[in-house]
Amino acid sequence: MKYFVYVDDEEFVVEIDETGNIALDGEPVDVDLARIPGQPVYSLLLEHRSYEFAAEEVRDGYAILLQGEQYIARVEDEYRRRLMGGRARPAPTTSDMNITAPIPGRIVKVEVREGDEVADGQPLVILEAMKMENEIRAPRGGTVQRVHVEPGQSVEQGEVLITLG
Amino acid sequence: MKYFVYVDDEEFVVEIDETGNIALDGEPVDVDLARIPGQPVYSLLLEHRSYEFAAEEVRDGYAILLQGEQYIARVEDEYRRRLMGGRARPAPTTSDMNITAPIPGRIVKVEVREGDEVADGQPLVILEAMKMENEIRAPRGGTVQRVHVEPGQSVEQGEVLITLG
Amino acid sequence: MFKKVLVANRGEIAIRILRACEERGLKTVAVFSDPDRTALHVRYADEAYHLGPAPASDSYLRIDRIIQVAKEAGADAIHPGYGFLAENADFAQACIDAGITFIGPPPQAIRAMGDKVEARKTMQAAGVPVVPGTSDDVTDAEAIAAALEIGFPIMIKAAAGGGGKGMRIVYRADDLPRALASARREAKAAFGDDRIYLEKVISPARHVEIQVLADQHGNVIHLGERECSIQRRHQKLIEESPSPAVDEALRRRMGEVAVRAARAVGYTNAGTVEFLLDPDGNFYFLEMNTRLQVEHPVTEMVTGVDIVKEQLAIAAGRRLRWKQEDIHMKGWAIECRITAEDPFNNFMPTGGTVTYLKEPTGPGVRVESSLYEGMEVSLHYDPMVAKLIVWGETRAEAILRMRRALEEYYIGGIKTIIPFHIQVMNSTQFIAGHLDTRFVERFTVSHERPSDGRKVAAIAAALISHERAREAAVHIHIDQTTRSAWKWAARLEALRR
Amino acid sequence: MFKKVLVANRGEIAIRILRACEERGLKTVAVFSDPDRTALHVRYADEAYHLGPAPASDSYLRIDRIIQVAKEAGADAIHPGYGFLAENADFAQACIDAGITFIGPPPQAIRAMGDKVEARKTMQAAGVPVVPGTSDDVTDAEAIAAALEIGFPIMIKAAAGGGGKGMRIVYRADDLPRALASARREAKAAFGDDRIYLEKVISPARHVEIQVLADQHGNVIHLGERECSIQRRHQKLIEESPSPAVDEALRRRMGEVAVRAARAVGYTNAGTVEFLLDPDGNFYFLEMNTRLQVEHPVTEMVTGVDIVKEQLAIAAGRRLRWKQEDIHMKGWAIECRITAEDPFNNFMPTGGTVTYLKEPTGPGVRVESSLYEGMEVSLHYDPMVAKLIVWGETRAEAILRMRRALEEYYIGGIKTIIPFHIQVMNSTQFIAGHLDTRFVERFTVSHERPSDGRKVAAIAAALISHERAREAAVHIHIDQTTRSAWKWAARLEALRR
Repeated sequence: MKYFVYVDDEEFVVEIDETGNIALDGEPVDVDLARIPGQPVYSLLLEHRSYEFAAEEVRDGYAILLQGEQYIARVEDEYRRRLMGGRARPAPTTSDMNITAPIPGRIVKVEVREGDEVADGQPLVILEAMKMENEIRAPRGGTVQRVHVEPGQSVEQGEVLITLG
Repeated sequence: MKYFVYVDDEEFVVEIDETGNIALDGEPVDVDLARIPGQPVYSLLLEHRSYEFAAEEVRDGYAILLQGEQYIARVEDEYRRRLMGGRARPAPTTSDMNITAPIPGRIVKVEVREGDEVADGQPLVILEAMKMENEIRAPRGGTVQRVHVEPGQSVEQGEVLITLG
Repeated sequence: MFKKVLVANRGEIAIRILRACEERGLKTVAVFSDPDRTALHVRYADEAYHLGPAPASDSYLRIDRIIQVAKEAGADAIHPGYGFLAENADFAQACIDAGITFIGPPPQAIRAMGDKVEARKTMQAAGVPVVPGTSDDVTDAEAIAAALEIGFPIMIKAAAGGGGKGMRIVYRADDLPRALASARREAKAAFGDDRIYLEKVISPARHVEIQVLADQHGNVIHLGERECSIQRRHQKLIEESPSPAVDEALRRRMGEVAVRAARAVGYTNAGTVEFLLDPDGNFYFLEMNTRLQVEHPVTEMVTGVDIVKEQLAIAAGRRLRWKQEDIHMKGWAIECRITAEDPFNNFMPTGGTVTYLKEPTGPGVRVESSLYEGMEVSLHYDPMVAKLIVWGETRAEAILRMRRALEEYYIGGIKTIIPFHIQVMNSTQFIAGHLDTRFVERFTVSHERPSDGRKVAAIAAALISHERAREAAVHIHIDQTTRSAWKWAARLEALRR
Repeated sequence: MFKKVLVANRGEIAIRILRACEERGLKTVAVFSDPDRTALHVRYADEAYHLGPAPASDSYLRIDRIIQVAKEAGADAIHPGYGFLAENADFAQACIDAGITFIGPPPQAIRAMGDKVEARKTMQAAGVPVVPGTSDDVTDAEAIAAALEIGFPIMIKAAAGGGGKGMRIVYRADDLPRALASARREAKAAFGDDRIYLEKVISPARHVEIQVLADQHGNVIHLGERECSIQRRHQKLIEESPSPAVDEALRRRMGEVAVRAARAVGYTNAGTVEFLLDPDGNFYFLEMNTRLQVEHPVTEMVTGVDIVKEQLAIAAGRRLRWKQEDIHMKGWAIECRITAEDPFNNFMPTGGTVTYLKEPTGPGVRVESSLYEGMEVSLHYDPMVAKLIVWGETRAEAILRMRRALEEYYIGGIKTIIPFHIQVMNSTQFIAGHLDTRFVERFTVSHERPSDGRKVAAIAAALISHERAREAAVHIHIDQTTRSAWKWAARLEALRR
């Protein structure tokens, strides 16, 4: 079975044959995976190099916690790929982007107005949470399409604050 | 609902009414039990005294690991008790007792013969395991009814070695 | 000594104090809010009492309720930990009024150091050097005038402040009005008091503090210094003892001044005098924390003194067992605060359930933690969930050991600042000991991932998917304990070569 | 220094060594048998190689295979840990022959100390006091004759022995033939060599041993003593440093003799000289362990010296960084070995799956452990699964801290000797420091349970049953994270009074 795996926008092809031989991008590799019984934790030996990671199921794949980093690996097998008519890899987003509240809190200040051009890293909103003021900054440059909140308003985690175009 | 619980041959009657009030042997007690999510571990506040224990299901009840000690608590509810026609507490064993191998190993020596009278604590069998010789002693006095093993023989964990009468 | 101690706190510090009591043979009482019912401190104590709902104002800040619980449980002493009621003079007084020993300084010492503006005056009178600045609470207009005189950058501080709340550095006169407004807002929200004052910014400066112990018989000693320059928005992240910038002579001078500061307010119990240290070895009084500090373990590890046990002994009226000359520092200790914050997203606090936990251990490693598997990390309280402390023979060994311990630390389900700490331990600036309070400001968190990480994640995800698919297809429960069959046959061949 | 170190061992000691390498920046290679595929040491190392099936003879004792792995992985040094190949001179030689550094003493030193009878002769010649006894391997008839001359009780020891295997104390002449036969059987099984010898029993005696460090440049120092009198069938259970019976003068005398013993066999690296100490302060050479000891951490905690890192440095040809006068002992350290044995059933080894694990931590606590949740404790290897070590300012504080730490230790799914350790820490004899090697023999493990335990277990079992029944009846999945509703209403009323 062939698996197409996407991690950080990089594609890997992992092939597992019926006798358990494994190939990565066409090259055979020596892999031994063992699960820690009852734990979401695995030990992987790759060409004898030892890796320990925790895995959690997410949509279309797994979140792999490895060496303090979290990797989102989306997995597609060859059947599914054929069904989807080729690569199902998500196209890079160039459309509108919603900036959401990372934690519940209270809006102290809104630093931008609709129509403003903002640069990557520019402060958009000041959110008070856990008794501290937290600056919410633009993750990329763009135009402020819409401001959804106003000072004094309480927001839940995940609530949309600003829409960037 | 009334529960009859047996721990170390001591009987306790625990009554839980519909509003969650709890009585132990007829006396109301202040109890708060909370489970640690995803763990076999509980926190119990009994009259504000804090206990932490791990619980595992066993036949007819639970093994409770508390302060380094394991308690086997057999639980019978009032319906079951009525069905059984009164106390279902097991009668003390006065019948034959099988002495089993606590670990897998090899029999080095059998110290008794059938018909021998043995005292509490007397060595019965020497079992080699983990490169050490382990003496299996009589847990109570009695007569050796049967010897099931002979020197040189390998035994599995739980295999019967001696039957005491 | 006492019979029973109530710990009026939660989290790792509550457990730290409970352990000290346990080791002294004292009975213990924990208190808890709704979300803390299964917290470690509740399970650890001999007794536990419910306080109220999650908000601190309804639980851990309720003086009346805590005193009531102490009476009901028959506790004869209360330890406040840090934060919450630890520097609340009214609470200390309420304990005394209820006939319960408050394990901390007398209320008047808390008050004397609590008003930062008054404290500056007291310290100046006692001959303790303070940072130049406005000596009273000022209006915005006065502040602007004073700032122009002192020069920029300048620091705004809350008169009732502490813990970085209401603090701001301002670099240009233009930014001052906005910063004053924001600082007053934060101070008002945190302390119900929007008075502020200005201080000259000592820059570059190290944050160096002296741990003090004072008994009720007039004996005051210090346990040397801690360097806490690695701060973000005035919240300490990494602390160490000794400081790479302090030699024996400077330690003696700073220690003497700290002891003088403590004496000036009639201090007893454990306390910390914080200083800014400039590159020329000049140091300036910042404030005195009239309580146990988060970072007390680094001092414990180099001096061998158990500070919490000393707090108990002092509060019980015992004399200090040491004279100053008995205190010697051996080796080097570093602490990393483990907070539930995302270092890759501007240190945003994060919540969640702890799904997996593996704590480091082994030689020279100490963990002070509130974490357990299944724990819900609440956004109601401080994001610090644990502390990792290491000791090494030298600073280099301590850094290497900290790196090792951080890499052993697995916390699944929530984001933590562990990756930030690993990057700091690997940074040339930190290793060289070139620290100042703007270290974190200048420090860039790298988003680069290790080269083999993606590859391993891809293989892992494919293999797990494959196994799941096989399980589903044949409807057989595969025993997870048996070894995996995914072994490339060529491996065995390779070994036979 | 080396580039890559192979650790030819398993369990807690493999992890201990891997950590030291990690802190030195060395790459590491682990090896494993079938049941150890997911063991912590495999997951901890940079690389891991499979050795073979479970039996040690097919895996951890396979010299050829281990050397082959070292070559394949490019390891330039091998650390043997303790047990397995640690005192195997042929293995040390095989490493040297393969151009790999053996992190331990030279093969000739291992051989000189390995034959216990030869070692006695060498030590006598070097002026080291030895226990009176037969000076060679003896027949049963000779042994019986010699025993009658030396007097009872008398000790039987295996000439090729170590670790208590093949050892017997015999109190009466009548019991000697049976004991000789049993000892020879055990020695034969353990070492393939049934030679034995007899020694006078020094009784009461303490087991006191001296840790030695020797570099390759002729420098030999000692790190003071450890007392290991708490033994069961010659397996140490509890160790401490310093010994309550050793003062500065005796420490100096014993240390000098230990250094002399090491020099007599051209010893390098870390080693331990074991003595019996009688109540009059006379001490007798028992044997020298030519390897790292299980109990090395207690010495590390009082001296501040990292013994495993010193092993690496010495093996790499470095000079010792200390002279004897630089070594000072501070405070007190105690170690409890955590074995999978049932103290309530004659210390029978037990296996099983670790279903739950909570390790103690906090001030002064160090855990060296191979345990993890989901681990299958194998009966193939030594029953010791972890070690708990504490440090305290005084012996009293160390005991209280050990008690606290033992009570924090939860290991679900397997039986351990933790309850035994708790009882020892609470015993008057241990607290008073009245120790000798027959302490455990005299010690009665109490089967009495705490008075409230049964009551709590009964209530717990009833409530859990009740919840299960309710869940089953209504077919509703009750969220385990929500607080239980079992609260006696009167409690709230009581609080409102």
